[in-house]
Amino acid sequence: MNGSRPGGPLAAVPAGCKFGFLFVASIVLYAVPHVPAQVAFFVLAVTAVLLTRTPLRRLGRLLLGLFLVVGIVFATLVLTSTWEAAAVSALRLLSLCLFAYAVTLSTAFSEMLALFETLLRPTRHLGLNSAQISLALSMTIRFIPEIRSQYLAIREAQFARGLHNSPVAVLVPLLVRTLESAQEISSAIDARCYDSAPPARRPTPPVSD
Amino acid sequence: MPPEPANPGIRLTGVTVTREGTDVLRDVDLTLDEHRIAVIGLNGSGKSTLVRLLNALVLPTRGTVRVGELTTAQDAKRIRRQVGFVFQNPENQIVMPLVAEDIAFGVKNLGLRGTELTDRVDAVLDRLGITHLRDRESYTLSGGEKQMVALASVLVMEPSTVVFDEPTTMLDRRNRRRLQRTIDHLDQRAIVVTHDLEMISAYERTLVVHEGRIAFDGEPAAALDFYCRISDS
Amino acid sequence: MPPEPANPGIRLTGVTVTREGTDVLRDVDLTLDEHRIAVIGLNGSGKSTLVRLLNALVLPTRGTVRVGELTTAQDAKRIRRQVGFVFQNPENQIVMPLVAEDIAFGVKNLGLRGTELTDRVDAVLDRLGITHLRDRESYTLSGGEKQMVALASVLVMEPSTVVFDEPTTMLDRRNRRRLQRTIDHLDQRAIVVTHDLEMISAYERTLVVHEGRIAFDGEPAAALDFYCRISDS
Amino acid sequence: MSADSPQTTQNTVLVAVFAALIAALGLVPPITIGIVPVPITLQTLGVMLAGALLGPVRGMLSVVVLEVLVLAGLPLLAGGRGGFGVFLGPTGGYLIGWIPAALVIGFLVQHWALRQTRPGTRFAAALLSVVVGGIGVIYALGVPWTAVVTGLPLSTSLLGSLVFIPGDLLKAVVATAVALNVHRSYRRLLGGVQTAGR
Ligand SMILES: Nc1ncnc2c1ncn2[C@@H]1O[C@H](COP(=O)(O)OP(=O)(O)OP(=O)(O)O)[C@@H](O)[C@H]1O
Ligand SMILES: Nc1ncnc2c1ncn2[C@@H]1O[C@H](COP(=O)(O)OP(=O)(O)OP(=O)(O)O)[C@@H](O)[C@H]1O
Ligand SMILES: O=C(O)CCCC[C@@H]1SC[C@@H]2NC(=O)N[C@@H]21
Ligand SMILES: [Mg+2]
Ligand SMILES: [Mg+2]
Repeated sequence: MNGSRPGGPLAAVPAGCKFGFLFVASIVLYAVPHVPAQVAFFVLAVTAVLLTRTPLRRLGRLLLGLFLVVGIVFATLVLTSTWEAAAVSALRLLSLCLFAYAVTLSTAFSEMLALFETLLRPTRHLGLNSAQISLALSMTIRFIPEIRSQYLAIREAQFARGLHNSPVAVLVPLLVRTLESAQEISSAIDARCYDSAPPARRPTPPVSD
Repeated sequence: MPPEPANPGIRLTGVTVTREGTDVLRDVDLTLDEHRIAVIGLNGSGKSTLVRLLNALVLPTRGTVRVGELTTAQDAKRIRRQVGFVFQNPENQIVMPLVAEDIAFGVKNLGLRGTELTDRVDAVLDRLGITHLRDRESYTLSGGEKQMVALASVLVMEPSTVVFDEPTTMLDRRNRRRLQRTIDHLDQRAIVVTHDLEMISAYERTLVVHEGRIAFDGEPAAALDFYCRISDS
Repeated sequence: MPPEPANPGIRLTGVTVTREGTDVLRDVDLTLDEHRIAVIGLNGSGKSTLVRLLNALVLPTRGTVRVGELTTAQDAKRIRRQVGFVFQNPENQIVMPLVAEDIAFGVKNLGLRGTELTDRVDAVLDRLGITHLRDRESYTLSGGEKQMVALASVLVMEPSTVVFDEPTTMLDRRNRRRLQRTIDHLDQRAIVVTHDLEMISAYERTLVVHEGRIAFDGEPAAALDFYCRISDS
Repeated sequence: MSADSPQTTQNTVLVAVFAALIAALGLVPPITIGIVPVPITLQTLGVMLAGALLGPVRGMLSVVVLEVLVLAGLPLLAGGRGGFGVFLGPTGGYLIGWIPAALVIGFLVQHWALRQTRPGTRFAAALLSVVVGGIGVIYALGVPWTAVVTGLPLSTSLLGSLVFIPGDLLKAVVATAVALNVHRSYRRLLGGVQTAGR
């Protein structure tokens, strides 16, 4: 789903450390509003992205939108305030996003999920359960194409009935079908011995011997 | 504009449909003007693609599909009034919460209103013998009932040809036969895609689609023979 | 706890299931311990409800369902290990993005990990002859392939009984026969709900469900006779 | 209620399926116009629907699930974007705003709008709920964040967000109509809620 497997030296760094770095970097970048420092950070960020060994064409596609956004910000700020402020803002935004891309590109999706599961573990005290969360995450990926194809089937059926582009008429059957399959899917999951409440946490049933 | 003939034939000339680099359907030449036509073939052979061409749900990559004087590439909207389509899963086709609303839905798009509209809805319900479903909520219907409502919502548009893409898969024997009888009594031309080989034994013409081509075109009995050979190989 | 017998029978005693005020299933008494059992009946007669009782997807409103020494109301989880369930629409049964992940899902729920887990997944893929699908994304599978993956995901749990709720509706003749052969070769007890009357001719026992009751219980040929009478009336 | 685990499995599935729906709405390409670098996207429609159909908790969780996947790098936002960078970029505040938005919409729809018995009033109440959550809450987080991240003045960011208003109002109307229709044919969803005609 994430395209190719991440490579390069950054892939070996644990995901937790990378996210920690990102957090610190985001604070530091705001703390230092000087152009030279921002340029230095920017160079570092570019290096980090290049270290992920992402093919340049893919990188170009990913970053095109970012450059556009930064361009708009820079232009607006040059017109409304000083040249320096514009440069600092644009560089800061660029570095921050580039660092974030470097993290994303150098971390496998499964590693990322494992990290989130660890981070979410304390939430079980709030009544959430990490097995359930990771099931929801995987299932979401599984059902995106399903919803898309269901949407196409419904829209086709409506074209055939002479209806063109009415969002309500497409969304209502799409949602009803989605809700109905949700019911069937949860039966199927239960049938495969899925235990949504792990024994340790389940309220003890009234024991009738 | 000259009036269109009562039931214009459908003609495919040199039709190829390409999807993601491969030909899903290749060089199909066909004239369909029989009253009852069946289409059979293995999963993925191209049956649905073939029948979707007939009312412009799929446009040919090469070649043309003509219904009477119209071509699907140019006159999609008018062709869809003439060629109705009943899908495998009636749930996709049902749009409104109440049966009567749902059946009226397509006719409204043709501009009908008031009593003219309700008369037309009532007439089609009566004709299919499902007047009792008129005020039911569409999503609470059983599979067989949904299939009948889906058919009503197509017939109410008074098409001259009705295409069915595997209409009986969800149905039990009783509903299957009921639908079959309903199709047999239609005045319109019917083109039926099905895996239900019993259903089509009385049809005038049967096409077997195999790997994107019309591999057989003729009598049902011979077509079945041919199909069994393919599916056992 | 004493070890459970290799293939414990299933016993329903005085089972009634009520939904929204009406009895969907009424006073059912049954003992199921044949190797091959078919369930037929009209749409809405209660077939799915009946078989869903067997692995605690539906709990009886009155009466009990026992699998060996266990009752569904108390031991749902342990019963589900013994009674696997293949759903009509494989799309709703496949929950993980990759085929191998999906098949591993149930085994993980049993607590297996590591090589033990992957070995079991590989073994079942091999047994059903679908090793080539191992690393496919599940949404790219064809209907027949999805049905085989759904079956694999159930067999990998090594149940002693497998229930099939209309497993062939989406399939063409070739895939239908392939699935049928696969079911015929299962070591496990199979309980099959189907509208496909050809499929069950060799079964030991056939139940006909009608209006919430077991209206017939016996030989397939006689059951078919009975079913045809109901559906023609 | 029997063993309560079927119920929770079903909730997990509903959360996942709506997260998938929001993601699927991202397959429609976004449009960027105006003076702030934030695109017009159809995904907010999904956020509104999640809240209005699933209620506050499940609705909010489905947005959370989607955003965790985005955070993990999957390209599930409109235009195929994803990764940590998006949250730090100019649209981050809007994204975070989606979470309480679904919560607020769900709460208002479940406990207020669906209790109205007259269809007209119910529609108006539901629409207002969706507007409060889907526009008010989202903008309250999104507008200041854009200003902070880009260094643009707050007034520019606020002015820029005006271009979303027509689209967002339209989405709110669609979401309301769809949600009420679905609740009409599918009463089980927000269990225990009184709708008229029953
Ligand atoms: N939009 C599409 N993109 C890619 N491939 C497609 C598309 N539509 C159809 N195909 C492929 O074209 C082939 C024919 O599809 P079609 O749906 O016409 O088959 P069918 O004969 O109707 O099968 P079934 O019996 O399963 O309904 C299949 O291999 C299918 O995967
Ligand atoms: N949760 C439910 N709420 C209300 N009615 C229900 C529910 N589940 C089943 N029913 C009703 O119970 C009856 C039996 O349903 P069931 O699904 O068991 O039938 P079936 O024999 O499997 O039919 P089919 O051949 O269409 O699959 C139907 O009339 C159905 O409408
Ligand atoms: O895709 C993203 O990065 C998030 C985009 C956020 C867009 C905001 S949400 C409210 C407002 N309405 C829109 O259509 N777009 C903005
Ligand atoms: Mg087809
Ligand atoms: Mg059933």
